[in-house]
Amino acid sequence: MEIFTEHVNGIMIHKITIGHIHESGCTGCLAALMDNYQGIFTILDKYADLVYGLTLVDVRKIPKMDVALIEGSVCIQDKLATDEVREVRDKSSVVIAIGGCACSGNITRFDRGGQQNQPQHESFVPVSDLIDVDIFVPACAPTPEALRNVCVMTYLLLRGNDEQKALAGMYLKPLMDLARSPYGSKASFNTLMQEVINLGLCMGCGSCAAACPVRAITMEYGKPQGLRDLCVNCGACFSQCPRSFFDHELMEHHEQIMGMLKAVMQ
Amino acid sequence: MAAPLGQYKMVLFARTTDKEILRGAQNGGIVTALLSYALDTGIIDGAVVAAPSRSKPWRGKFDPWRSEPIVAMTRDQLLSARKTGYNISPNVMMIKEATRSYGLDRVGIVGVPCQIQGVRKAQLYPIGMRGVPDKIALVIGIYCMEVFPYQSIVQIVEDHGGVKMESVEKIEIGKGNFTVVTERGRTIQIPLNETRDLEQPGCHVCLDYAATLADISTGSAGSPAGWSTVFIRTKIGDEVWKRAMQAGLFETKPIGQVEPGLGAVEKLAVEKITRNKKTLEDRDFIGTKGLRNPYITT
Amino acid sequence: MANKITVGHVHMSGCTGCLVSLADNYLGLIKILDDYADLVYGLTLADVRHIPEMDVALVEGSVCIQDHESVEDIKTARKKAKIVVAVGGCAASGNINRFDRGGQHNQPQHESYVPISDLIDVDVFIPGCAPTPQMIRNVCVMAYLLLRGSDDQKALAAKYLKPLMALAKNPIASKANFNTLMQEVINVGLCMGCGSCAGACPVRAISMEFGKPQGARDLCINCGACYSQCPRSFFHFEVMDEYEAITDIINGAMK
Amino acid sequence: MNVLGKYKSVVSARSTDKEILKASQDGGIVTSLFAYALEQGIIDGAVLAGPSSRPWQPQPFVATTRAELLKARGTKYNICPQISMLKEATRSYGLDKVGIVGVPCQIQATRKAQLYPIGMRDVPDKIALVVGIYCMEVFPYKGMQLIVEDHAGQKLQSVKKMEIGKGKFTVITERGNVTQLPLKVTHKYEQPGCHVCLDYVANTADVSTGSVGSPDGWSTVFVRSRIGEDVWGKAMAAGCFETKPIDQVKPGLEMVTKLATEKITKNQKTVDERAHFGVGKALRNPYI
Repeated sequence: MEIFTEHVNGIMIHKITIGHIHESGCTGCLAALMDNYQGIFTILDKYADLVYGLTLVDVRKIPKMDVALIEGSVCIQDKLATDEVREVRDKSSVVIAIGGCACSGNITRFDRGGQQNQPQHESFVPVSDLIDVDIFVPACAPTPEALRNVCVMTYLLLRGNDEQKALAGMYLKPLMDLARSPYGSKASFNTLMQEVINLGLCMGCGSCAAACPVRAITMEYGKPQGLRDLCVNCGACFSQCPRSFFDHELMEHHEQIMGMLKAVMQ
Repeated sequence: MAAPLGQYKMVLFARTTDKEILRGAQNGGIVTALLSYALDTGIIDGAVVAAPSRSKPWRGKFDPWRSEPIVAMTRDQLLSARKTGYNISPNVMMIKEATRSYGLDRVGIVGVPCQIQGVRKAQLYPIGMRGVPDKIALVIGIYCMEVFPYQSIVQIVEDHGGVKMESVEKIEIGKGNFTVVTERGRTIQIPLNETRDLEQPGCHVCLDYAATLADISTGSAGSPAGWSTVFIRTKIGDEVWKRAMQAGLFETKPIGQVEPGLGAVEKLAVEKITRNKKTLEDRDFIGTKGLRNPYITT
Repeated sequence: MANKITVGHVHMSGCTGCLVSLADNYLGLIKILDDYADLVYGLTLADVRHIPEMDVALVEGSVCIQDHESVEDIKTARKKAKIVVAVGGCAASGNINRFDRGGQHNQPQHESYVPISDLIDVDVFIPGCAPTPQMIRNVCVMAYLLLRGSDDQKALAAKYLKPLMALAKNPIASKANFNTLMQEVINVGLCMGCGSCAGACPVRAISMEFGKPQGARDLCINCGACYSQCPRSFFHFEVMDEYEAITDIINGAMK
Repeated sequence: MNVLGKYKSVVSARSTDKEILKASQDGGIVTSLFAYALEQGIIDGAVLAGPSSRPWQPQPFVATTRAELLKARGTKYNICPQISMLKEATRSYGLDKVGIVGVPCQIQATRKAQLYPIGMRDVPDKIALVVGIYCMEVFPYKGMQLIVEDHAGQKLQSVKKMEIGKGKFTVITERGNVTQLPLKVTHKYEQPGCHVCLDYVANTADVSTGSVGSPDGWSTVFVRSRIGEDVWGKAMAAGCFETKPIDQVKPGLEMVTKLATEKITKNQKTVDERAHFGVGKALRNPYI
């Protein structure tokens, strides 16, 4: 079967239901999702119905939904937050943690409490410490393209034909493995050192330096050197590194996949 | 878990005979008296105590109610550290420093039960505490139901109590109330269930009320106003207490005679430990995956 | 004190600071070597070329995976020793070797250093850079009691070493640094601001802000002392309740 | 896993631009391809490996004019972190159509940046031309310095050109002194990250080129993707290159296949060995 077709054949019958759940985050991930501009309208027209979203949808209780995009980390001292996260896991079939806070705790790792009217809210954990998360989209803020790709691929995974399901499965597999790996939810520049450089996998390509949102990584003698006081623990460097995950079979067909993604967004 | 009040050789009510200490003391002035006696007799050559913070201004000024650990080596440093601010003072951070730049060989330390656990762990597993195990000479524990982050204290006093931090003379937690006494003598009582939420979360997993691992532990629970209930727990504690008694430092009353007695202490300890045990169990169901229990290593 | 146990000091990529720290027990070390342990292998200390059979191997330093000999050495150490103790931050959690990128003269391609628990099963961890003399002394005495002591001495030693053995099996401990302290203690609501981490930090990277540890992460050298010294990383009541008895035994053994 | 990857055509080629050929490594393919694409507006800038403060240490830079392109000629054989400039090119340089040249692992990184742009905002749609170069291994700067200064006995500043080929590491100085070292000597200084690389001829590039398989002064060029075919076709039409069919050229495609197979089998063995590196413990395999 030729799973890497450029053109998307057949009309899409019915859309998936998608919800955006806002935990302790800065809404930067939602803004990044919206930075797809017309792309969002294409997704909402053709592929997904938004059934839950802060201020976007007038729904009080979390409904049943196919895909839940969770943004932000969870304060374990805030009962509402932990109940909400547990409810999201019950109510949705695919849970996607978007952004550094939901995947690896990001800057909320540095929370110590002491903020007005809830000074004892001091412990924030990434979502995957509390519930089983299916897909990670790390980085602070996640890029619009990454979110678009994951949304489209999840749609294909749930509603596509067999070839599209296989392609989507293959594309999403590394992000799913990241969600279950021991280092996925603790990613920071240290992970890049511990899991790539110290294991003799680094070849000095510079992807981490480019991916770092706070420009904490410079390349010294061809190897990444991180300013750890700048590092915000978002995990972009580790996930962007071609030696953290890399599926040769998928990457060889990069052209067709890019073409298909463009076609899908027309 | 051993008995809620832990092992002890002796327990009694006591109050210091040193009027100057008694005047500013929280209860019986036991800690300050013991430490200043130990300093004079050379049992310790310095003590880590919680004193009003001098190094870190907040909102532009040094709030005396914000405590910070210091290494006290003179009597008046000890006197400056008498009041309990009920907010976090990370005393254990100074025990290695005391043996380093302060050059002490016999270090005394005062701490709440979790800090005493920290000290004992530093003695048994001195992973980062070089030279500390043999230099801890006297460990005094104080009873503790919970501790508040400093901002919580500010919020309780100023928002719930409606009083400026600067005007506070004394803070006391007891008999179900968070009592704030101002300089002009006004007392405001805030029910504890109102401040329950603002407690430090780390305290909700603590299974020790009366500092069971200290040499000597003391607190107001169970004793009449102005007195303290004192547990003598270890050999060192016993020796130091005997010498202090011979020097006429304390007047004491046997435990049986005075209400409300040891039963009150036990009740508080059992209440705290059962409540915190329940929190520990709840942590297993906070999500579908449990949060780590520090007392069981995977 | 029945017959002595055999101890070896295996030196991988480290600065010999751990060996110096062991020696900083001064007369304590002499006492251990007189009554409890024979040093059967040690760089410059014992004239032995190949690693012999031994009861306890104190391994210092991390392993460069590009250096074939050191990988073989660590494998032989595992085969030849009953108990392998990872002494110091390098062996336990990679310490400053985590920052190695190679480029050093005559072997510039030696650039990847892993703690020994990434390559072999380690029995006991002694984190910290440098590990304190008292910590190594305690582990040596307890190892002796475990192997040669009476039944209740064996039980006590096993109880004392249990958390350090759990550390050795805990994948988090082999990657410990200030981030771990945040992720494993503060973020899961266990920190009570006692200050043990600030006290334990060898480079004074941790200050207590508002009663909570604040780490200068650029100073942090990944030694893991803060995480393991924290009473909320491991804390066994059945050991800590008998702290007086245990300290008496150790001091007694050192007399 | 065919070792040469998918390609639409392969040919032996040389640039017709004399100025480029003066200091190019082999056929001057990369520089003249980018020069042509720049002129035609196919790209408005390219991430290349240019000079830096230290002799023979490359530094990635964004070239937007022909003059800057010429500065980046000649292979440096040590690490140049190209991708670190990839996002920057779309940011402070404001490019919309970015060209990039890189060794196979850097091409893999570029494709990953396009497919999984986790930290690469706006990059996927702005990559216009990806040119790969053949690569057997790369040396860290200090390793290369050691080879040149200790083994070859030359001052790094005095070196005019370096070449690896026919089992030799050749160092040519400004005054024309040629020193040749057997490749065996340099193996230990190779960057460890290269020993797990399973791609010799940049299988996922638009166009990939290298000296192997073509006579001296010529390069073997693979045209792989639709974009590659389009740009190469236009460049050929504009007379930028003179070409010879690959089967009429010595040593031809078999040499490329031989070297590719040799590299990939050697590295695949290393990847497998890492699976049981310790005693019952494995080193992480990045490809699973």
